[in-house]
Amino acid sequence: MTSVILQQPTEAKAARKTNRGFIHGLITNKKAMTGMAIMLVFIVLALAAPVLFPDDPSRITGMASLEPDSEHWLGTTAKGQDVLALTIHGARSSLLVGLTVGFASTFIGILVGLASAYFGKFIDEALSLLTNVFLLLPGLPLLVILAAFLPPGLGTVILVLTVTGWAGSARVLRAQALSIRSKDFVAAAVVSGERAGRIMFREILPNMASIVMGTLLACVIYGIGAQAGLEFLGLGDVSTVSWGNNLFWAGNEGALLTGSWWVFIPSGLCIALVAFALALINYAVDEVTNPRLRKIRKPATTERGAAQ
Amino acid sequence: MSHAVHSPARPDVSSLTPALEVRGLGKSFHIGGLFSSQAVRALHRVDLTIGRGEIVALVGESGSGKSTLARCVARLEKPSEGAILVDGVEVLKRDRFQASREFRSQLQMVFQDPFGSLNPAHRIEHFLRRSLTIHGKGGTRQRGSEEQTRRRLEELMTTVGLQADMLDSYPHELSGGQRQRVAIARALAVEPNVILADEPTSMLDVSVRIGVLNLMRKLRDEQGISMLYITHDLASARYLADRTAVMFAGEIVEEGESLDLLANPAHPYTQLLVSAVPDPARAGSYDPIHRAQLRQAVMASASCAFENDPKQRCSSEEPVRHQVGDPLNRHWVRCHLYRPRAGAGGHALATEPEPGD
Amino acid sequence: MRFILRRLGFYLIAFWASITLNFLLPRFMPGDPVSRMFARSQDRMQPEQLEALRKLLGVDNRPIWEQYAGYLQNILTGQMGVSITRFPTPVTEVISSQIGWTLLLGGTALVIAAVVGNLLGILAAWRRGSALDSALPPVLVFIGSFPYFWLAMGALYLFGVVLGWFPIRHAFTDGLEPAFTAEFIGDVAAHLVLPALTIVLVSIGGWMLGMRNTMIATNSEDYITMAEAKGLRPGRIMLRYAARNAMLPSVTSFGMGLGFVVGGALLTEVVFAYPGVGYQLLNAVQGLDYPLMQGLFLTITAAVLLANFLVDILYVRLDPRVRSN
Amino acid sequence: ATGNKSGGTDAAANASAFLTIPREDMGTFVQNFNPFAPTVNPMVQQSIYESLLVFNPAKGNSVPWLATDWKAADDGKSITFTLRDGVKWSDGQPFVADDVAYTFELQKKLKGGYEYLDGVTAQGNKVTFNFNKPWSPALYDVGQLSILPKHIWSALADPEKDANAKPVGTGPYTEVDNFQAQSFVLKKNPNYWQPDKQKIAGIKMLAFAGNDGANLAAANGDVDWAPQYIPNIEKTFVSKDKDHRHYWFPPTGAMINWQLNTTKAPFNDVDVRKALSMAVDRDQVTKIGMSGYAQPADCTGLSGNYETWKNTQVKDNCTWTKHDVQQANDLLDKAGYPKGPDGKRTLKDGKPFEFKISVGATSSDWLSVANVISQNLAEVGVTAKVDSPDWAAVVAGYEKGDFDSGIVWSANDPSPYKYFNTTMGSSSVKPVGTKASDNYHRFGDPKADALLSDFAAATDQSRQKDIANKLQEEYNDVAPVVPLFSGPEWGAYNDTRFTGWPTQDNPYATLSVRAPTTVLVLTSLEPRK
Amino acid sequence: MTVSQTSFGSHEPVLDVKNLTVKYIGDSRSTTAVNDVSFSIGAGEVFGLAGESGCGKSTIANSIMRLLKDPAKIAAGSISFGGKDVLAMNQDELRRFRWQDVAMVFQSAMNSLNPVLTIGEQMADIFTTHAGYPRKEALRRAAQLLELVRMDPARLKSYPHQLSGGMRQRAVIAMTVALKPSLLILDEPTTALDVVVQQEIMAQIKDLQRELGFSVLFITHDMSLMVELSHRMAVMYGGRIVETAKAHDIYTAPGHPYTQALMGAFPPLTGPRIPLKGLPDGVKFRNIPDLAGIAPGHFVAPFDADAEAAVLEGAAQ
Ligand SMILES: Nc1ncnc2c1ncn2[C@@H]1O[C@H](COP(=O)(O)OP(=O)(O)OP(=O)(O)O)[C@@H](O)[C@H]1O
Ligand SMILES: Nc1ncnc2c1ncn2[C@@H]1O[C@H](COP(=O)(O)OP(=O)(O)OP(=O)(O)O)[C@@H](O)[C@H]1O
Ligand SMILES: [Mg+2]
Ligand SMILES: [Mg+2]
Ligand code: NI
Repeated sequence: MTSVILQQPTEAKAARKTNRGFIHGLITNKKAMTGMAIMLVFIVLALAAPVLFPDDPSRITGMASLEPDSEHWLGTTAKGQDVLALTIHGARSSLLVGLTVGFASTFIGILVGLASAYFGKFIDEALSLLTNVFLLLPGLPLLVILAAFLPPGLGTVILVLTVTGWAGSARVLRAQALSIRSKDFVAAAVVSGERAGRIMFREILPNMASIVMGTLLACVIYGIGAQAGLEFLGLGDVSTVSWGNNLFWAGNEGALLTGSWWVFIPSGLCIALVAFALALINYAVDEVTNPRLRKIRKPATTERGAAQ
Repeated sequence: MSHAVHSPARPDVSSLTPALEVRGLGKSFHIGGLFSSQAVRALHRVDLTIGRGEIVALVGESGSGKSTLARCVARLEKPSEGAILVDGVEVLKRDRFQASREFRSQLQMVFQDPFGSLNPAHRIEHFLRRSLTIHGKGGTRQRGSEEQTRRRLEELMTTVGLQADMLDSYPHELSGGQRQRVAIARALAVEPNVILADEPTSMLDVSVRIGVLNLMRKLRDEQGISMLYITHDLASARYLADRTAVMFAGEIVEEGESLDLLANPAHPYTQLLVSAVPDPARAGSYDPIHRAQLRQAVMASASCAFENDPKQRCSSEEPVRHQVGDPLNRHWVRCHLYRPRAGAGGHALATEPEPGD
Repeated sequence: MRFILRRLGFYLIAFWASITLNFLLPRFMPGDPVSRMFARSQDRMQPEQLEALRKLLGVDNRPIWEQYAGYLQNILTGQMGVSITRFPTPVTEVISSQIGWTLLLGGTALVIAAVVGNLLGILAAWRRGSALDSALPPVLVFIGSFPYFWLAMGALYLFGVVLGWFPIRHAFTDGLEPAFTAEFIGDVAAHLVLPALTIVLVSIGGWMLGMRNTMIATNSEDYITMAEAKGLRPGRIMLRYAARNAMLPSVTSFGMGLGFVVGGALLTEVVFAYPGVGYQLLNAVQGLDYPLMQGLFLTITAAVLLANFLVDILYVRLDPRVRSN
Repeated sequence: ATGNKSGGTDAAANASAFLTIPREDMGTFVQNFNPFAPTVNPMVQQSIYESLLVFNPAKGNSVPWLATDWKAADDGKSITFTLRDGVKWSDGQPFVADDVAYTFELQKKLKGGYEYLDGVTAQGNKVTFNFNKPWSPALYDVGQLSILPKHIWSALADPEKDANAKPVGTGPYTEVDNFQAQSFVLKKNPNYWQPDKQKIAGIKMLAFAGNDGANLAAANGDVDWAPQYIPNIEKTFVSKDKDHRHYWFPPTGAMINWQLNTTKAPFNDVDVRKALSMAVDRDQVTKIGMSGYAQPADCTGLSGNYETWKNTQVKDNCTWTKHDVQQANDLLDKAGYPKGPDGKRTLKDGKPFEFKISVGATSSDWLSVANVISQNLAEVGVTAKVDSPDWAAVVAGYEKGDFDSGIVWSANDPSPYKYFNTTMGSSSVKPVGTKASDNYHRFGDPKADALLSDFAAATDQSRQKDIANKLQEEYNDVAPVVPLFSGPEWGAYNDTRFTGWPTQDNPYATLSVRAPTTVLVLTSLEPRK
Repeated sequence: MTVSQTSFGSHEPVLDVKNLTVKYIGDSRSTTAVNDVSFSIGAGEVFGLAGESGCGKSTIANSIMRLLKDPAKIAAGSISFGGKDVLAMNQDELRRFRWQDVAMVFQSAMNSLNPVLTIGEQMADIFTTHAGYPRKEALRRAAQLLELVRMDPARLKSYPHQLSGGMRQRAVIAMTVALKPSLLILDEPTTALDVVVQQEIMAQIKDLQRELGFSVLFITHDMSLMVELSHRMAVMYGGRIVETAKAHDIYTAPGHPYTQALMGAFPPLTGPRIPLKGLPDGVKFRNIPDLAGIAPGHFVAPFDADAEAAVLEGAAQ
């Protein structure tokens, strides 16, 4: 009994952090701050793109393959498009797709995970089977098929990535929801006469905040990366400006063969930076909610228990 | 200065419908998934009656099915067979698929773990207010009665001995005892007839346990609420409950007036249980030989204490009840010859379970 | 055993669901393989011949449920038909001619990433706060954040073209006869370095961090403290007590990964011109080559299920707890 | 795959070296040399099997190959080929007239087509093709089909399903060697009929899953012949070894048209088609979209493949294929598509002048073309949105006829008959909703119909030319499609190891590796000494 | 200050803890879990440590084994075992010290067995590490140990989850006596167990102790159990010891209000029902002073009797 008591307060604390301590923990976490700073820069640039570069970034001009100079800070592509404009405008679609995919697949994951865990029995079996089948389906061909089947456009890319992406998050969220489902407070809510929907969303969900956050971040990373991959293969919507498409065109125009590194580097680096930033935040969330993962200080004195 | 606890004059129980009656309740758990038909029998033909304003204790070893009984009655699990009567109404027939709000307002449950039964994400006020709102109590159904609701909330807090300003706290800011009081207040908010309390103090620090027990007694005395008090601590059962039932491997093996039952345990298992309670007052420590005998008696009783009593019938096939002592004590014990079917609970006694496959 | 049987039941259902999806998906795609071929050939084919070609290729015009029945029957009898884009080569032959390279590349990369990643994770967790623990994860995460093809192309140009350290294409030098000779194996290994290395680079961070985090959680388990209290040697505690338990989630991921190896590494194959089924699958999809697509899907699904099943069995060996429930 | 960068100085090494050619759209090879396969392995029709004659579009001449001579009957209803003596199959069997007759029988049986062909008769070393109507375009149709050995194929139960792993042909390099998924080698045919022209040791094909890999191999000097699209070829390929690396992109490919669905308004209006055509800056299209490798179209609609057929009169007085924003605007204004205050035009029914240009997503070059067109059209107040789903979806739209407009290839025969027939012949028009396999824009013109049937009946080359001139005039008048540019026949080579490549100065063939002319190159190359 | 205490068994204390202070250093604030605690245990003595949950009992046990992990830090005090300074031991000495000299049953003994290794392997580990036995011999020894706690030696092949809670507990107890240590630390060895099993386990420990003669540091908050078992005991509150005496003395005459509350929290099994009062919610003792003797061998931290009583009354209403 006592052992349980010992653990309980930390758990209660962790849950409380969903309200205040969690945010505070993130703010004081170096990783989280670095990640959020990078993200903020990208979001601001994406929002400001139409102001910074009011012209259509894919507008074809005569000045092909210029090296970076004072007029074109990142040079131009073989078609004479300004690379900086393409990169900054690209952030819009890449972030949009990433965030939408992230939110959509996390949302489906929450629905499936909660329903699975709350109702149990047949519904759980059925939903788990569905989840597992989607996990088993080879993702890329599904992406390719759906991308071919649906009319091109950001909507399709988002739909495709959501369809292939939700299952992973559903599995994670179900496991967590299941462990919360077995907690007494859920039974207590049932006994007090709460209805299913309310229990799922008001009682169980708030206690999954950190894992939902983690899943969301992972899904966003997946969304951005998968979109870039699809587009690089020419399976995305080629007519939008996005980082993946920038790289597709760069490859198409032989940017590496001609040594036009300035066409190839920026979009790739942006994807990496965004993914890195999100990963940092994700790890920070892990650390904040799981104090064991927190960075440990160097031992200060010799008298320390059981040093290895 | 010490005085015997005064039991309030109770109305003649037999003349009124009991607050809660359980008849022949059985529950098997199917274990394994879609492709398995294995079952564990957790409850078998359990009969239990709780009168109005009565506290009945349910004691028994770990895994004997006490919680399962409570959860079935609270309709958190679906019983495999039997009937549950609340206020004389068969609830399993009335609400076939789901417990109705009406049922919920008649019967409430307090859980073992005060740390787990309060959602850490909400303030104390939330729990009480929800209970009021769902059941339309405390003026929540009237318009503009926020004042009234507020008063009811404060009143509830006072009833369980908490300060009203704690309504704004989060559960983690409260001590275990305080939390358990909140859990009780939450049940009270519904104004139920029956409260099921599943080991409500086992997770609490020894020093605060007694306070919660006292609170439960006070509620019974003042509000006439019936209670099922589940524990495996015989001493506290004796302290709190009017009657005590002993559960063994999913069946009730002995039942009677608490003081009488503990003073004259009839079933070998009850005897074993009583002998195992640490008691500093006990002269001399425990005697292994005596224990071994007791255990033997529980595991394979070959004879029944009432075998030679012509007034009592013995059977090894069906559970027969033997009357023990004064009929006023309503103390009975199941025939020792009868053996619960294998596959039921009974972890602790079976110290050498079959090796897992 | 009951556990295994139950899993088997699940696998059968999952398998059926997957193959049914595999059947339906290609049929939802617009157009038919012949029009597609025609579009690709850009009028090098005579339009009058399209009908004959449709017949020749066996483009099925039966009602969908009849096709489905035939499909199920074919799967049960192991007939996968003839590839359309590679007509008249049977699907089995198309797949078998390339699956070896796919398995070699994917398997090598997966094993290296998982083994090295997990070892690093174990060490990092065991030496919390050491240089390894604090410096390596961010670096690996950063590398892992790059889009794979970008990293691969970068590596190809830098190490293959500019520095010339590694071959820049194919699984072995063109013209060599495959044989079990040191020369050939060495040649294959040299060709494997860049493709495998890039896959390892982007995936190793995940393995390491996953292992590190579970290991840290495991380290605070009571049985680790108990092992310490027993005065066991640190190395033994680390490997036999902590790592052995922390490994379990990794085993599951490994199983999943192993199954998906069969799907091929499309981007790697494209960048390094490495033979394999990944590009074949893309081609099949784009050429609406249902038989090949279905064959590949079937192979992948079967492999994933098989790998998972093996992992389940292994899991039973590794974690005695799952045996009883 | 270590490169042979340093190779080329050693004559002996060159003599034993294989001519290395990349194949950029096959990630892997399977051992399938069946010429009936829709996607055959490379070189099957170029170096293993040969045809009766080879048409060289670079010069516009026909080279006698397995036939030494041919003659059309006066009524135009038959052609007789005289076969070359002394030709042997690679297994040593003699090549006979029966082989030719059998090939056509098999071809008709398996693949259909040749509706005009009544029968093939073999007599001695003569083969006669009989038609059911006068049909002059047949010459190249039958003349360029790969001939198969009867003694091998007639023994097969299911000829179309045979992998033909050990092909027997009359070509110069027929012996498959060291077959791997990633590469294979074709070695000399021991029984070739021109042994003096088999100067190279063999051909090695490399598989690549995309242009990038093939381009890298070319840039790295690992291949001798690079037939794929290479971006910025001067810089990425030639500049690395100016003395040895060359390219030649003759405009002998098919005409690439912008097809406007003439069943829909406003594309049924010839003025609109011409105005839109004038709005397109073809220089920009070819320079940016096609990396400057293609040649802008003129108003004859004929690509560089038909240089000798072109009506100079028409060609020199083109109006609607010249970039002229002013005139395009005027024409649209006049035709009744006024510009609104926002600079955008409206249709006659008041809707905005908006439509889609469909291009398959994988054709990145055409996508760029469509983007340039869309940009150009914006200048005349027309909104064109580039729509790039998968090719299957695009083609499905073309076939059914519910598309707006698209960038489409066209027929590329030695004779212009097919091109004109599929752009404006009524016989090729299918109603909307019925599957069309050409003439997607669904345009038929009675005047053209009459000219076309005359052309088919004309056996005499100069008569054909006259009719072709008239067809071009008609084309110039009705503008059935908007011709954009002649598809280039890419080709680049590296002559460190082999010499004798076709060039602009010596256009005995094009640099294509998939055309009938490829065999001409294979029999002309020789190792550098 | 040091309180000189008479040990029960011999005069030579096996374990001597002096002025031990342990802190948990948190991100923002640190808690002192153990504050200036001193006690000693004689050879063959059973010393009980009682107190509410979270008062620092386990922390003391872990300090003795030097098992404290980050963020715990021993801020002051000394621990000497058989004359050796435990806090000064290096890694090798420590490894030998652990289990050979002091063995411990953890609070969560149920979880202190590695779930994926058999009981046999985990027991044999002790012998192969400390005694250098080959595996076979080690397993034979392990079988003997199981017999000692009356378990079937065939159980060596079982995994922990295949055993009931009581059996797991017994297996752990068997492990602790493997190397015949001179001190056994039992940290709430029977919580989460059924009373019946609890009783059996405790009896077993007593048997073993009688047989092997080790000293015991027995930690629990179940006063009845403690009084039944130990010779001498200490009651802790908030990191401090508030009372220490012979077990029977504390049972009959608890000195500190907290001890009184603890004693009052157990309803008796016999006699009439008497209303009991535990420690009311919200009562906290702060700034507990050092112990002072009230009788021979009976030390109590001084407290303001009137004020405490008032607080108790007030909180109880
Ligand atoms: N969900 C379930 N699935 C399968 N078996 C179960 C389930 N819940 C309980 N059981 C089994 O039913 C029996 C009774 O369990 P129950 O929890 O009612 O015991 P208990 O008397 O409350 O024990 P404790 O005192 O430990 O709380 C046990 O054998 C248990 O293993
Ligand atoms: N890792 C930790 N970090 C911070 N504080 C801790 C940690 N472990 C324990 N504490 C604190 O130290 C104090 C003493 O803990 P300890 O585990 O020694 O108590 P205990 O007396 O054994 O309690 P119980 O009876 O519940 O086992 C508690 O207040 C606890 O909150
Ligand atoms: Mg219970
Ligand atoms: Mg403790
Ligand atoms: Ni009887």
